[in-house]
Amino acid sequence: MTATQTRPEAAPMTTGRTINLIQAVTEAIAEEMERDQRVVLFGEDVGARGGVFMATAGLQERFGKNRVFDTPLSEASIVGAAVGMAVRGLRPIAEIQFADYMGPGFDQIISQAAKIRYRSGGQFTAPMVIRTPSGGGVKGGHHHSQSPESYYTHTPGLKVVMPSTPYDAKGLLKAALRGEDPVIYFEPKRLYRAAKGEVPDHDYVVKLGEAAIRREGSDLSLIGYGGVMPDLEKAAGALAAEGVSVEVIDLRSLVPWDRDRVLTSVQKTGRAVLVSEAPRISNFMGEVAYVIQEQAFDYLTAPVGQVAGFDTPYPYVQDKVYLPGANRIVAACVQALNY
Amino acid sequence: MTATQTRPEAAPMTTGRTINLIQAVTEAIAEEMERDQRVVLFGEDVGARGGVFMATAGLQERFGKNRVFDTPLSEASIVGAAVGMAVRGLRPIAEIQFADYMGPGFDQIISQAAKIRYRSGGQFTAPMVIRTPSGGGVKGGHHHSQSPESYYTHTPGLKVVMPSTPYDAKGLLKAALRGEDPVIYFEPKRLYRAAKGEVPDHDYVVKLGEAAIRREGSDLSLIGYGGVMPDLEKAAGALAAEGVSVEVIDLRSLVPWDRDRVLTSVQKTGRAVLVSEAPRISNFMGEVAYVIQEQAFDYLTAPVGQVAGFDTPYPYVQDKVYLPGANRIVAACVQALNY
Amino acid sequence: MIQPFTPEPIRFVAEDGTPVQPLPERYTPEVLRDLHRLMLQAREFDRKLITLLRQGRTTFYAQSSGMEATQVGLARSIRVGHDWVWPYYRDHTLGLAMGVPMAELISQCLGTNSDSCRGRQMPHHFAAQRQNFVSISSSIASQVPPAAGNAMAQKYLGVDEITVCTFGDGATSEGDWHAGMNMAGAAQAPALFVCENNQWAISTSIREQTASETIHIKAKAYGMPGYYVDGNDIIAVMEVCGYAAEQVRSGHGPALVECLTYRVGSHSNADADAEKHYRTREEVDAWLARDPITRLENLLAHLGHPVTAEDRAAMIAQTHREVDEQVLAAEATGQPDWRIMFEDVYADLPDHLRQQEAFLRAEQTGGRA
Amino acid sequence: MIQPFTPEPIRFVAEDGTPVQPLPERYTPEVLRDLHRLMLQAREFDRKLITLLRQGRTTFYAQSSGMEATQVGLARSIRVGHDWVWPYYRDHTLGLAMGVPMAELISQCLGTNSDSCRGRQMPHHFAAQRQNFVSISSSIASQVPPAAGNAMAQKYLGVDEITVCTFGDGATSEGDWHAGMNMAGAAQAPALFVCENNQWAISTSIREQTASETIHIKAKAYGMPGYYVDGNDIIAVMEVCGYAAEQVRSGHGPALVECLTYRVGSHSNADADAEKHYRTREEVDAWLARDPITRLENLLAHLGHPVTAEDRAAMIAQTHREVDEQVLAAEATGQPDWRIMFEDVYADLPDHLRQQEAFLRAEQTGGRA
Ligand SMILES: Cc1ncc(C[n+]2csc(CCOP(=O)(O)OP(=O)(O)O)c2C)c(N)n1
Ligand SMILES: Cc1ncc(C[n+]2csc(CCOP(=O)(O)OP(=O)(O)O)c2C)c(N)n1
Ligand SMILES: [Mg+2]
Ligand SMILES: [Mg+2]
Repeated sequence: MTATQTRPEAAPMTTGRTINLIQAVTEAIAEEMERDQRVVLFGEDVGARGGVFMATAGLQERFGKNRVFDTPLSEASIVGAAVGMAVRGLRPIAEIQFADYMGPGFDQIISQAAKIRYRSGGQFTAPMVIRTPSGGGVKGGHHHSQSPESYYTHTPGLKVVMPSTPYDAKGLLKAALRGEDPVIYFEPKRLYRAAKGEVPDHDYVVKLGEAAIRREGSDLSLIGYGGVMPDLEKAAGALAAEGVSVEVIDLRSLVPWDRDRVLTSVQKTGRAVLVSEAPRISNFMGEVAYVIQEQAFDYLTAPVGQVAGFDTPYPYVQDKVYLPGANRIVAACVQALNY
Repeated sequence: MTATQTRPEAAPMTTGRTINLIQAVTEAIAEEMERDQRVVLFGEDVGARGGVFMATAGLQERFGKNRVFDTPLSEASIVGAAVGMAVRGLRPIAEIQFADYMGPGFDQIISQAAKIRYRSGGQFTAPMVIRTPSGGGVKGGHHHSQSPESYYTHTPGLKVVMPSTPYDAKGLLKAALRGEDPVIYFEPKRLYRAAKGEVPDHDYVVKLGEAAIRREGSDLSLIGYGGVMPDLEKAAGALAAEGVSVEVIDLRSLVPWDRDRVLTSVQKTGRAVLVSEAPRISNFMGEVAYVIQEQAFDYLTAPVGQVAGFDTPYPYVQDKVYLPGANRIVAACVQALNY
Repeated sequence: MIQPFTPEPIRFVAEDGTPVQPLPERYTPEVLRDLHRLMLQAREFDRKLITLLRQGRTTFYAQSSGMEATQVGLARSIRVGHDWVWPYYRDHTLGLAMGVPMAELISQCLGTNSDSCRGRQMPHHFAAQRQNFVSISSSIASQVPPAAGNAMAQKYLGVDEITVCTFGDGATSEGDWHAGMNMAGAAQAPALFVCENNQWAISTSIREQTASETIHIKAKAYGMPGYYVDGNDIIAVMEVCGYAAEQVRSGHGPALVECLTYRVGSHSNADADAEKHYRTREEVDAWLARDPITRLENLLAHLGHPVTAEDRAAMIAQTHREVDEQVLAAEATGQPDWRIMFEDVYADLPDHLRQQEAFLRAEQTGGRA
Repeated sequence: MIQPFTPEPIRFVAEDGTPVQPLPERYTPEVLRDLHRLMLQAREFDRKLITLLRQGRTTFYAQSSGMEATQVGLARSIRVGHDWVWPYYRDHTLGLAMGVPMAELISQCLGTNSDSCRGRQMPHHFAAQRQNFVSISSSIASQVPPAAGNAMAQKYLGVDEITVCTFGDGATSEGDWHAGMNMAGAAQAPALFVCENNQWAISTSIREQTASETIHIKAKAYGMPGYYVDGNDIIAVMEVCGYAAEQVRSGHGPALVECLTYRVGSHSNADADAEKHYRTREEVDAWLARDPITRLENLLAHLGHPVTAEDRAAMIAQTHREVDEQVLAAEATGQPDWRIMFEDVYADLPDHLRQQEAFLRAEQTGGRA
């Protein structure tokens, strides 16, 4: 199997429409609510207000207050209520207003959502989705910019995804809602309106655990997910102009993640640069780097490179400096290429 | 500087006594409370009961109820109170009964303790220590066995340590209490009584950020911290019997960690195996592996190996199977040696 | 109609067994004998399991001795298999009285192959699908927000079930307790919250736990009624929990019941010797003298239906026999092997777990270097 | 003596400015004029900062318009620089009235080099060491447990300070709120908790937030007095907060004050257009008609010391001038550069941050490949 064979963008989209990432989220929710009465949506200000980013605009009007509703200001009760609803047979979508505010719901996520299937021998399960905007680039300071996904990838029992295109946003959310496990669905907020793309009119899902090759190449594998993806593509473009052929991979799904596709790519290119915006120590890319060097050691012509967030709280004024940008990515690629 | 020059065990200990790890913790607390009136100690059942592991036995009697006291059953209030006390000038030691129960205090740790210095430009700071027993091997199931340290190493603003010997337990706790930053101090509970060793009678500290070479060797660097250390030493012993010379490194301090000593060792041996008991994905050892392959790529004769916990919740019946043990570590070393 | 927020715990039967208010008709001698049998069974279950623990055949046990009236009385207010229950780790007597088979409870405590939870949790963390007795987490109060959600789902589905959620006095200090209570109140969800106030959280007394006079008063913060009941008076527990459950069931929103009782034994085996450090023998003795089983026996005697020494001995022997049989049966199924570690983490087995499983298989079956 | 748990908010001055109970002597015309000046200054500060926001010179702003009586009144119950304050993000008026220099507030909003927080937090998250006005976190209610700890430290140290902690109505639903309140109660720590109940948490009304009748009633859960005050009546706020603070200071344990007020503006700039989706214009207009500044002006008029149009205009012009000057002064200091990212993460600069700093220095100064 070559990488492109399962490339979702290759799916026929005769009647595609161009939408942005936040519209993709709204559409996915609406369509799933339409097809499954068990789907309910709640969180802080998701009702009349339509969410602080308007991801749920119009849904309360359309589906009624008993399916789309505001909650008290407590992430523990939002996540916990979702667990209880899921156990009792619903398919809840719980919105956490910002990923930075998952903290108060942390124990519900790690002790209840992640473990109830395991600890009960499958007698009770929590199929549910926690949606939350994450990542930087919006001048929000450290409580509206963080990328906490690594905490959740380190928590067995949870699945973790982060789309970077409208197509994936819609398809992954639908797949998550139709699955049987708790899924943390991170929405890269700086791409809400910036990421535009086609989605088919027909129903489709993007299976969890499959990466997408955004650009094929032979000299270096450039791997990322979420908000940094446009910068990866920009960097690859710049390098292409210099005659360097970069393969760009969007992981899309972190747990489970697509080891096969990543390893196949690195075995081909011999070089890998991993990009994320979370702080470096104990971040998810550490696992990807580890597996690459473990499984493709003999193919590597340079150390696996990383561009990540700094190990500091996310700053306010230096919002843009903190983030990996195309230039920093290019520099990391050049370093790997010149090794 | 060679590794052994700063080896703390090399310090003269003319009047050393042999104690176990939990006694080392108790002694460190008592001595620091003696020398500094600002030190107070609290948590669930630390007072009359002396803590569920008896780490604080006798301290309330000795220092009075206003310096050693039980709190309501709420980790958020325990951590939060410590932050407030620290801001107001005390040096609180907050005990969380099990590391598995840090969850309810998570937001206090990441939003308050970790960030108050940064966000206030140093106007307000939280020098404090959170002590908590962690790790498996006590047939405690997944709420008395977990190793959540990676979450905290991924949180800038926190320092994170985990001793494996009485000497380090005492010295690190004292250093943490005399420092100006919030420190998460993990106590490997299965070593509480199992780890015995000498401590000097005089006052000393173990500086945060320095690893200890437990055994010198030339064929492979075996690196761990906390509860797994006796297994590393056992594995090294077994390999020595086969003529393999293993260098055993105890990180002791995770943030900051001792890159220099680790890299020096790997540059010498060309092989590294990292051992921890936390789930694999996004664990702290991913960062160590990443740095080794990044900084010592040309020295490596085999991929960096890892023995870690499985990416499952911590089981009950399979308590011992879940943990890395000496055999599994030996196997990983053999794999690296035979690469 | 039963009043919330009474200054004193509601009581039907005095400690000497005389009714302090007329007993409703449903408490026939047969019903009372049956309650007595369940309470005695629970007490002996504790005794037997502590023996097992001493023998090293299990590793953890949290007795409910002294709290039987609360748990059995509550069980009788639940429509088993219809209502849903989010219990806490001290609720095996609640489970027994709800009809969770003793075999299930014992299998879980022993972590054998007969354990429907598959030996994954430490002893005393039960789950019983048939009875909608939801899997217990050690993390104190973490069941409260899910219980609120469970009740919200019931309201959404328009079913006439309710959700019962139990917890200790210590649990009420946790943030999650508050979050769940407030959510249930705001959603007017059909949830019955029951505090088994045994006055201690390990070594922390209720006085150190909170400055509020009582637990039930905290219901005011959530706009729900708070009932205060003598948790050692099984008639009172049944009357108050039954009434509150009916109110909840009929759409009046959630309610909180505080059952005032006492843990006469140790917190858990881990605590067995420590007790003397934090509470006096006199305090324990005073509560032993208010034993709920004795009280019911006194009532039965007062009503002319005494429990004879022989009845008692026979019931005890019967429980011992049953426990012994179930222990042997459970142990005979053996302990699950390493394979169970990778099941039920997810509904499927993702690649990384498949690889880890293969690794462990090789190791455990000797297929490694 | 002021009573807790009153069914209606305590009030001293009716909306038309007539006292409904005798005003204590300390409210001389000078004192009232000074309060009026502070409230008007705060109102104009809001206006000016919103203009700055529209000009793109800052990125976030959360007005306290309509809530000035609550914040200024509370400020007057605090011994500035002696007591400690754990505020929330809507408390700039509290800060101003406590004497935090306008230059500080503006510098923080602009993230300039003159910002003592060093441009690290989003606008409106102040900290002022001199005033013991502790750094604000966005994470709602996360200040409550630390405030309890701050007060516990004060008790431990035996000082006569108190700790004041503020929060919105929405904050009371968070688990951490409960955890902190309960801890303060159990420790009998000298903490004064003040809820600025403006009846909305973004688009969520107090009715959706909790089923409890009021916020102050929640104090019952913590064994502390709960006072209910008209938050648009600055005399009432000062009397009740002053009394409660004195009680706290004299060792009676913590207290909760609920100031009933209203947010007449948008939640923040992010919310400016959204308001119409969740609340009616009539509701806002009704509260605009109960404006706290107008009420104080009516009182002054009633007392024979009216604020003239010229006075008013002069005060407004003065505030505008001051803001303009401070904005220019702050902007003139420039924005901090990348170096500030690595400072104050820890007291020292650990190796890994030193390396990251070196990396960034090379990048930012062009020293890279
Ligand atoms: C979140 C959390 N913190 C701490 C513990 C440790 N712990 C186990 S039981 C217990 C006391 C519980 O007291 P209570 O709620 O009154 O229940 P009881 O045991 O008295 O029935 C504590 C502190 C835990 N299990 N979970
Ligand atoms: C833990 C957390 N969850 C969510 C938010 C997002 N948020 C910011 S303000 C706000 C509403 C707060 O309402 P309230 O406490 O009443 O204060 P007000 O803004 O009305 O003064 C919310 C939900 C947050 N800042 N922190
Ligand atoms: Mg208890
Ligand atoms: Mg509000």
